[in-house]
Amino acid sequence: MKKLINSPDAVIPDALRGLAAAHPGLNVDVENRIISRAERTPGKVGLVSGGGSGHEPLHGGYVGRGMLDAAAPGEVYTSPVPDQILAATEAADAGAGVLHIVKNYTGDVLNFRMAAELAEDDDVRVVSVVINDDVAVEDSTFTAGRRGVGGTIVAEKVAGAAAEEGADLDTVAQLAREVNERSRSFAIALHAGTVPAAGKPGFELAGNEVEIGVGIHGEPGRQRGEFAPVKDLVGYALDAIHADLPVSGDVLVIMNGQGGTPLIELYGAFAEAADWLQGHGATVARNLVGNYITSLDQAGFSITVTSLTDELVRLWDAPVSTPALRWGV
Amino acid sequence: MKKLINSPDAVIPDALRGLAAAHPGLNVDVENRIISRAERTPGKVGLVSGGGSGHEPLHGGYVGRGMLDAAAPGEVYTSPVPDQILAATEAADAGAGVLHIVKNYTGDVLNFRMAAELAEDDDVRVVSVVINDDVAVEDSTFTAGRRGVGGTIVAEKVAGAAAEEGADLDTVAQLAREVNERSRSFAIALHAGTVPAAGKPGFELAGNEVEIGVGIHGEPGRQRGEFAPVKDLVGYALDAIHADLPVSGDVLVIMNGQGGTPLIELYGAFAEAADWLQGHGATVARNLVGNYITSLDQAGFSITVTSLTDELVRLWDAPVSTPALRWGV
Amino acid sequence: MTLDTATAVAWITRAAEIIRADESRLTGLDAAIGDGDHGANLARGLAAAVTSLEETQPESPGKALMAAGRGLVAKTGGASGPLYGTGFRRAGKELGDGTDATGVGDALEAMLRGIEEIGGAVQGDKTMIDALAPAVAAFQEAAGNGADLHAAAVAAADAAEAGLAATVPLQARKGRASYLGPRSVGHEDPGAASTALIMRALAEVTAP
Amino acid sequence: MTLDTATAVAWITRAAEIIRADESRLTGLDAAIGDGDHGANLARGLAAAVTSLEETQPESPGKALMAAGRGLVAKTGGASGPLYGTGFRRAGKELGDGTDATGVGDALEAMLRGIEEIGGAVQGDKTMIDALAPAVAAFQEAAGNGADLHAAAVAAADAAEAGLAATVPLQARKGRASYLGPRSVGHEDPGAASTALIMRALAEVTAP
Ligand SMILES: Nc1ncnc2c1ncn2[C@@H]1O[C@H](COP(=O)(O)OP(=O)(O)O)[C@@H](O)[C@H]1O
Ligand SMILES: Nc1ncnc2c1ncn2[C@@H]1O[C@H](COP(=O)(O)OP(=O)(O)O)[C@@H](O)[C@H]1O
Ligand SMILES: [Mg+2]
Ligand SMILES: [Mg+2]
Ligand SMILES: [Mg+2]
Ligand SMILES: [Mg+2]
Repeated sequence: MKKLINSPDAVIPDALRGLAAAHPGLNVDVENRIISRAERTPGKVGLVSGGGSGHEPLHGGYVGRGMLDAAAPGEVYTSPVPDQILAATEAADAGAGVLHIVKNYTGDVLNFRMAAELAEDDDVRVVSVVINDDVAVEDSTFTAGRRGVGGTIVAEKVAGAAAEEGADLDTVAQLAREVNERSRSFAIALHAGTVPAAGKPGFELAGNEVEIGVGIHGEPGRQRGEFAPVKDLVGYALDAIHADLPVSGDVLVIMNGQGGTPLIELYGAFAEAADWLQGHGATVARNLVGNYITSLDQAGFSITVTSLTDELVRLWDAPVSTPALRWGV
Repeated sequence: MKKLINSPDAVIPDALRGLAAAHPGLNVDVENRIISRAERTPGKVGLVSGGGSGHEPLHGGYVGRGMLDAAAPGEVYTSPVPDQILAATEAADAGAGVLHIVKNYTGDVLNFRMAAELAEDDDVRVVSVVINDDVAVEDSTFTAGRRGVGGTIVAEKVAGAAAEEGADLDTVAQLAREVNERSRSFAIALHAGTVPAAGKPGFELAGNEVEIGVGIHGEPGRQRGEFAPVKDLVGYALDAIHADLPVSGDVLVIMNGQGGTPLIELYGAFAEAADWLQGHGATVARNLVGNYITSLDQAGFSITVTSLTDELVRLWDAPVSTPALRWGV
Repeated sequence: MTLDTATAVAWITRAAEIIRADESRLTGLDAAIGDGDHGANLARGLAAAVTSLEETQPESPGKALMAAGRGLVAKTGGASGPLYGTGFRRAGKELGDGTDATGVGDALEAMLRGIEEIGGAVQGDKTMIDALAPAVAAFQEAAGNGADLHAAAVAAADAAEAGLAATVPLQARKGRASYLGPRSVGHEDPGAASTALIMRALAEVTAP
Repeated sequence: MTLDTATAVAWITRAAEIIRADESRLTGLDAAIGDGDHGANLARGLAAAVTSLEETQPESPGKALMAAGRGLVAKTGGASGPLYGTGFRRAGKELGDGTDATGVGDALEAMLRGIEEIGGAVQGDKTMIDALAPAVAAFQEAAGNGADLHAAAVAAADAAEAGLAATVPLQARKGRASYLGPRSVGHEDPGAASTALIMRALAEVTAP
C-alpha cells in the first residue's frame, strides 16, 4: 500500500491539520476532532453532522456559512464517539437548538443518540434526522435499514440554508426529513479503496467484475456484476432508484466519485444519467459532478437523485461558503 | 482496465456531453471540441487555453466568468489541433484581441503557434504566453524547456480577472507572464494513470517506489525514488522548488491531486507543505487543495507555489464562476 | 471466589490483551461482511477501558466495569462501542460490590439486556448477541447447579464459542453485515467473535 | 519513373496502412520515453491525410502532398502533427507538378528543412530528424549517382532505419523524451521510427 500519509495512525490528525491550514475561517480542534465555524450567529439553529473519516470532503468540508456549524469525524470508516459529538453539538449551539444529521448506520445512530442524551442533560435541545437514501439496501425488518449516503449532502445544504434564514429547529429538521424522503442513491464500484490501517483493499474484484450496490465503507455490495459500459452501469443504478421512487419533474443529481475516479469519467457518467433521466421524463434542474462523498481511493460512482420543489431549489441555490461547496458568496 | 467509459474512443465526446449537461451556462461544441462562455463582453480581451484531455478539470472546467473564454481539449494527453484552437480563438474574440495561455510542450506550442497565425490572417490579434513552471525539468538548451503545469491555473485566474476588469491585451498577457515567472511546481506519483486507448498504466512502479518529478502525461519522471512518508515527499518537492526560486513572503499554494488520490491524503500533504513553508519563512496566504490539474487516475500530488504581490492577491480573490473554481458570485 | 475489584480489573485487562493479540483476525472477519474495523475499534476501546481503570482506581468491581464501559463508549466508536460500553456499564451497575457466581450471572444478564435494548437485535440476527445470549444462559445454568465462578465462566466461554460457530450459516439482520443480504451467509460474525474472546478472558482470570 | 500524382497518393495511402499496422509498436516506443500516443496520433493523422486526398482529388503530386500535410495538421495534434504536416506541405510546394528522383530529393530536403525550422531540432537530438536527415542525404546521393526513384527511395528507407537504430544510445534534447534526461537513453525514438516507416512506404510504392 502506497499512500500520501505519514503513518496509518496519523492520517486523520494530519488531514485535520491540513484542513485547518487551508481554511483559516474554520476552527479545527485536531486533538478532539471537531471542525466548527469560527463564528456563531446567536439564535440560529445549529447543524451538526459526523461519521467515519475517509469520505472527504464529507463532513468537515461542509462546515461553513449555509451548511454545517460543526462536524465530528471518527476514525476511518468508524462513527465518532459520543463525547466528540457532544462537543460538536455544544460548539454549534447558539441558543436555538441543534439538528443532528445522522447517516443510518448502527454505529452512527447509537453514538449520536448517546450524544443527544448528554446534550439534553446540558439543556441543549437536539433533534436528530436520520438519512437513509441508499436503495441498494432493502429497508425491511431484516436489515439495519437503508444506509445514508449522498442525500446527506443535500439535506445539509437545504437545512443549512433554512437555518441561515432563521428558521426554527423543527422547521429545519422537517426540511432535512423532506430531503431524505425525496432522495435516493445507488453506487457501483470498480475497485475497493484501501483503509490505511488495513493496508489492502476492502474487497478484491477480477478484471471483469464490478461491485453493485456498494456503500461508502468499502463493504462489499449486494452482488457482483459484470463490468459494462458506463451507460449500462448508470442505467442499472437509475433503474434501481426509479423502481423505488419514480423520477419525474425537476431533479437534483449528484454524480459522485468514490475518491479514485477521475473527473473525465464522472462527466461521461453524468452525460449518461442526464440522457436516461430525460428519457424518463425528468429534468436535471441542478447538479453536482465530482467527489463529494467518497470511500478513500475507491474507484466508482454513486448517483443521488433528489426530487425538487421550488422551495428546495431556492434553498439549494442560497449562498454557501464551505471548503467543498461555495457559491453566491 | 476498468473505467467508467463507453469505449476508449468515446471518452472525450462523452465527457463533453456531460460538461454541457452539467453547465448550461457554457457552450460546448462536442463535435469540434470547443468549450466557450455563452456570452461575450464586447471589448473584453478573450482568454483561450487548451491542451490534451485527461487533466480535468483543466481546461474546460476553467471556462467562465473571471477565467477563460474558451478552451480546446485535444485527445487524451495530446495537444489540440490548429483549426480547433482557431475556432476557440474566434469564439473568445470580442474585439480586443485574444490571449493564448499555452503550456510548454512541443505539441502545444506548435499547434497554438499555427492557430495564432491562422487567427492573425483573420485579423484577430493574438498574444501567446507559454507557461513553464515545472522545476523537475532542467531549463537548458538540452531540453524542450520546462513543462507547464499547475501555474497555468494561477495564470488563467489572474489574467482572467484582469480581462474581466477591462485590462488590455498587453496588460493581461503581462500578468500571465508575471504569474509564470513567480510560479514553480513539482510532482511525485505513486501509481501511473491509464490512458483508455492504451489500457495499461503509463509506467509500472514496485510497491516501494515512487516516480519523482513526473509531468501530467503519465510520462516517467526524471528518477525513481523510494516510497517515503508524505512529509518527506512534500519536503523533497518543496526543496526542489525552493532551490530554483527561494520561497518567501506571501505565497499561493496549490496542493493538487493527480486524479486518483483522495482528498484526505491531499489535506495531509497540505499540512506538511504549510509547515515546511512556515519553517522557511513564507506564509500561505491563499491555497487550493484538491484535483485541479490531473493525469487521469494517476495517484500522487503536485505542488505549485506562486509568490504573491498585493495585486496578484486582489486578482486571485476577484469573482470567478467556472465549473471548477467559484467564489464571489 | 467472588468477582472482586481486582478480578474485574483483571478481566478487562486480559480482554484488552487478547483482543489486541487477535485484532487482525477480528478485522479480517469484519472486512469479509462489514467494514474491516472491528479489531481496531475494540483494541482501541479496551485500551481506553484499561486506562480508565488505571485513572479511576475503582473501589468496587461494579465501579470497575462501569468505568470500563465509559472508557469503551468514549473511544471505540462504531456500533460495538456503544453496545459493549452500555453492556459493561449495565453489568457494573448490577454487580455492585462484588458477588459470587449467581450474582455475576445476573450482571452478565444485565449486560445482555442492555445490548439488546439499545441495539434492538435478537438471537439469530448474526450479532454479538448470538455469542452473548448462550454464554449468559450457560453461565447461569452452571451457577444454578452450584458451579463456582471459574467453572461458570468456562461454561460461558465455551457456549460463546459455540454461539460464534453457529453464526456462520446465518444471514445478518443487524449491523453493516445486513447490507450484504444473502452474501453475509458463510462467515463468522466479528462481534460474536469478540464476545467469545471477552468471555474467554473472564474464564482465564477466574482460574484458581 | 517520376513521382506522379498517383504515386504521391499511393505513398500517403501506404504510409497510413503501415503506420496503422505498426501503431502499437510506435505507441510502445512513445510510452517508454514519452506519453504513449505517437502511434494513435499518426494513425489518426494519416487516415485524415488519406481522406483529405479522397476529398480534394489533387491534380498534381505537389498538391497531393500539400493536401496530405493539411490533413495531418488538422487531425494529428501533439508534436508530430505540425512537424509532419509542415514537412509534407513544404515537400509538396517544392515538388510541384511531379518530377524525377533529383526533384524528389529536393522535395524531401524541403520537408527536412521545414521540420527543422518549426521544431528547432538538429541531428543528434533524438527526434525524427535523426531518421529523416540521413534518409534525405542517402536519397540525394543515390539520385546524384543516377539512381532511379525507387532505388533512391530504398536507399533513403535503409538510411532512415539506420538513423532510427542510431537514436538508441542518444539522450533526447527535444520533445517530451527530453524531460527524462539520462533516462531517455537506451530507447528508439518513436518519431524516428515513424519516419523510417514513411520512407519505407515510399520505397514500396515506387517499386517497378
Ligand atoms: N444492532 C446490533 N445489535 C447487536 N450487535 C450489533 C448490532 N449491530 C452490530 N452489531 C455487532 O457489532 C459488530 C460490528 O462492530 P464494529 O465493526 O466495531 O462496528 P461497525 O459495524 O460500526 O463498523 C457486528 O459484528 C455485530 O456483532
Ligand atoms: N522539436 C522537435 N523536432 C523534431 N521532432 C520532434 C520534436 N519534438 C518531438 N519530435 C518528434 O515527435 C515525436 C513524438 O510525437 P508525438 O508522440 O506524436 O507527439 P507528443 O510528443 O506531443 O506526444 C518524438 O518521438 C520526436 O521524434
Ligand atoms: Mg465501522
Ligand atoms: Mg502527446
Ligand atoms: Mg466494523
Ligand atoms: Mg507522444
